[in-house]
Amino acid sequence: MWRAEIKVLLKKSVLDPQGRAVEKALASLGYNNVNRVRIGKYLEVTVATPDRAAAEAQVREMCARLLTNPVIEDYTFTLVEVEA
Amino acid sequence: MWRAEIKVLLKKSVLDPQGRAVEKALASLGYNNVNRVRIGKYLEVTVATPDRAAAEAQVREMCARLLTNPVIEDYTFTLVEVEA
Amino acid sequence: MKPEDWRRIGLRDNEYEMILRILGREPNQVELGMFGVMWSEHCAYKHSKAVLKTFPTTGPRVLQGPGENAGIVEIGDGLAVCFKIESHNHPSAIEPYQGAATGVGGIIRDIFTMGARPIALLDSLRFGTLDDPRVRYLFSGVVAGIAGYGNCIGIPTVAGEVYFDPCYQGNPLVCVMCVGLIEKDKIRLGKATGVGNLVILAGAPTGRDGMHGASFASEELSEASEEKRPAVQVGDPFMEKLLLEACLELIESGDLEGIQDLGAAGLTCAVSEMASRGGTGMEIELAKVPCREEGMTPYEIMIAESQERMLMVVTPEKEARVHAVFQRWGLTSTTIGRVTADGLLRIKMHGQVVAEVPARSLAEDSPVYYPASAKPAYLEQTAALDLAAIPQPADFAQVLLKLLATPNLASKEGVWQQYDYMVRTSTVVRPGSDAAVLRIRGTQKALAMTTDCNARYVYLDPYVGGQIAVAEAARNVVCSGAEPLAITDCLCFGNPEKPEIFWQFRQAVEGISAACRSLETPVTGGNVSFYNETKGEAIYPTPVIGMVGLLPDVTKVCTLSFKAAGDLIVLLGE
Amino acid sequence: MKFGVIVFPGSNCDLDAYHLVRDVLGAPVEYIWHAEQTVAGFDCLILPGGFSYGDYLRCGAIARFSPVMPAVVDFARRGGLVLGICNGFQILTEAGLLPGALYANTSLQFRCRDTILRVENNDTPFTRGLSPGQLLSIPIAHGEGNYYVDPATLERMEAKGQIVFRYADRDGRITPDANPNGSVGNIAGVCNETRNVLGMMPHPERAGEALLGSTDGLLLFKSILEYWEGCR
Ligand SMILES: Nc1ncnc2c1ncn2[C@@H]1O[C@H](COP(=O)(O)OP(=O)(O)O)[C@@H](O)[C@H]1O
Repeated sequence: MWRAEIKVLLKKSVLDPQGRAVEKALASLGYNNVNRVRIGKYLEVTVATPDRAAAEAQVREMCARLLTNPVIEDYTFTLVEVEA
Repeated sequence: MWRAEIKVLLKKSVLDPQGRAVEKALASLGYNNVNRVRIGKYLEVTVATPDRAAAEAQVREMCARLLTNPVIEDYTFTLVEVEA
Repeated sequence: MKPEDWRRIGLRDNEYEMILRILGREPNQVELGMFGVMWSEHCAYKHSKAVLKTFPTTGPRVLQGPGENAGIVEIGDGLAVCFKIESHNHPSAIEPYQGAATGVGGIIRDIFTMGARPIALLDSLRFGTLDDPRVRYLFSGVVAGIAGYGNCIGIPTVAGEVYFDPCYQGNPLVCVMCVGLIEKDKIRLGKATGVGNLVILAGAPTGRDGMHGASFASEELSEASEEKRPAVQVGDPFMEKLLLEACLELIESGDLEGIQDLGAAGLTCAVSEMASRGGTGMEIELAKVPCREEGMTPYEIMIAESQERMLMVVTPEKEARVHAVFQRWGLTSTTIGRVTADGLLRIKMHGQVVAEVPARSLAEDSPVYYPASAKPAYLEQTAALDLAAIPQPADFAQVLLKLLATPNLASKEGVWQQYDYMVRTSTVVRPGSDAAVLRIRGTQKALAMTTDCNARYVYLDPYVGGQIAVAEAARNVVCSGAEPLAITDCLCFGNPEKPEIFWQFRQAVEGISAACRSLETPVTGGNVSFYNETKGEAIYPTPVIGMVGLLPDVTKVCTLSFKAAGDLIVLLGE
Repeated sequence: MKFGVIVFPGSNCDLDAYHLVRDVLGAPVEYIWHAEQTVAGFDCLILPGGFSYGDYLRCGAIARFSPVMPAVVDFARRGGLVLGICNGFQILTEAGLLPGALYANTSLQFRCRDTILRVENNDTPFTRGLSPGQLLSIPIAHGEGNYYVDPATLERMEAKGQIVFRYADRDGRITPDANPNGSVGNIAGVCNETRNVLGMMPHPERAGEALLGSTDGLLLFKSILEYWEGCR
């Protein structure tokens, strides 16, 4: 079994209103050394596949079909082997 | 400069309605080998600090004060050194 | 310039010729891009202008007819109602949540640009059939997007309609109407007047998002549309809420000479329309425009369609005050230029002129086409249907149950319960009745509002169907106890360059006009959306009518539910 | 007694609360801009509904750091009356003035509709004019009203009478069907231990005039006035 840890962010060219709001809020809390705040989604999904390659292919497919919105989002993921 | 990559999930004891909905949706797409779907937030924040330890301390503080809500959420983060 | 250069941005060869004549020279890339977006169907109404002129647009109550950002109708007590409907079909087909959300944002800006306080939203939606998972995705995404934007900004979504039909499978329709209230003497126009006055840009920074949105809206959807996805913008309703409050505050205090929102064709559209309406010119320094992304070129800044931006003209004495108000609302505002006398838009980057074109030529002098029109062949077939030949059903109860279960007739509560229809505590009649009714605080009055269109009727007879759409809206308004005042329309059709489509368009407009004349409800504005086709198949002609009516006494409001056992039931009409 | 309605960037029920207090209840009321640093001169603070800071990150998470909030916290600690409605409730939990947290409705959708609330504790300044078990018709309008609190805290809250309203059916039963958002124990509103701070997801200010469907919400505001009269 593999746990996919999927990080999803808005594409760089797309406005990230949340990230901007949080960056401002952090600055007003006095954290003036902070920038490039971006806010996205984090997903964990466990898949039972015979091997890592199959897991990878399936996660990629699920991301494209359902888990992310390729129109405005980019994603990366890592796989961790886990106990059933 | 350090980029903190922060993963936020609902605590295990808190029901994750989004995770459940996505798990069902995946099953209905035919992905029957999938479980333990959890959905949270992914944040990227770049901090300018003299060293890694300072960055770590600041990110922890920002998470506790603003970025996460300890009543319902848990978080982990990693630091990556980046160019200014 | 080579033919590819202008064709790529949607200009035809004859249009390029016109540009050469206007400028007396070859345009540069920036200028060509500005003409490209301003002369797109979406901005220039090239194919519809001539026909739209036939609408009745005047009446004793009309304070502002078509031509401005929204129409305005007087309702007494020194008050007026400002309203407009607009579509966001193609963006919603690509990214349903953001497409619908930014559609809401755009129409709200049109209302507060006039100086009106938005008080209600209505949504008129059409999708393919729900057995298609893609349609379910579009449907839920669009509804969530309207909810996401409208709820956040705090304007109640009080009525609308939802239809499902295979003709909308690849091309959903998402039309949103906004209604606002305004004191008669506070009306502001999108005009740049007063040579030497300053031009201020406020709101969100400019990014590359939404580039070529206007041209995108002027094409048929195809597989290649997927590739044009960067045209999709992301909305920021929080920013717009602040912008709304700040702009209304400035309008209230009389600090603005003119104001205009940035929508399709972005800065190009705003500067050319404001200058053209004012009979002036403008000099703009692009280096002052706050950008979200690094290295944006003059061309990109001029045509980007980033949301939540407003352009204002102020006198030099008011400049500091205006910036201070935006700052208090946590917004960025920048003086980017000034009004000039020569009628030219002079666009500079770091002092160097990058474009110089007559404002009028972009906003007013676009080509007008009179496309060929021909009665569609399908009408013969549909007209041949013999109603008498349809057998009577054996069990009417079964038929009724079946009808009630169809998504088109079923309750739309699943949709409207996602909308905050109560915020601002003025919603007297909620969704689920014939028309929504909102009281006007401080008076005894109330406004009724509805959107309607049965596109199947329009398909079967565009003229009568157009009439029926207006009549249905009027009935809904009257049933709530209100007198119909005026309409706004969102005319969604296929490709107007096809004679059969253009025939539908002309007939529908004639039908709408006839109905409006006899009901004395002039057309105060609207929107045309052509090229609603996928793989060459057009949608049903769908001219959505948004109507507003006035109740002199809110306590006399009527609702559709039966009130008490023993009351008589009367059927009125033939 | 003077009410203050705090206006955060993105508040949008501020004018509804203001209208209800001034025009329906007939009590003095003023807006308080979020950038103020004092709430001196006010007797009851209302944190209104809306989407402060766009609800970005988490509902109420950014608003709770507004310049006015230290004064609000101080006011509450000294026993001042604070009513948080919807987004205001979310801000109060984020600020630590009320226990628990509010997150996404189990339906994952925004819900706007009438709900029935059962009064669980009428021994608070906000509910003293009501009777225990009384049913009120008050609407909700939120996407994140799912109240969560850990079991140990919940037990303590129950013991101390901190649960003020629960979503109920027409017969006053607390059923899953009556729960519009998944809140633990159908909780719709809670107060602090000293009962001077109330947070609730439903909107009493939307149920203050017969023309709009219900006047039950007005009863809360009348209770506050009565309480104040009693204190003097
Ligand atoms: N998308 C929507 N948004 C808000 N209200 C809607 C929507 N769709 C339908 N409604 C409401 O549902 C009710 C019934 O709509 P509809 O079936 O179009 O009625 P009718 O044909 O009688 O006008 C109306 O009150 C309408 O405003």
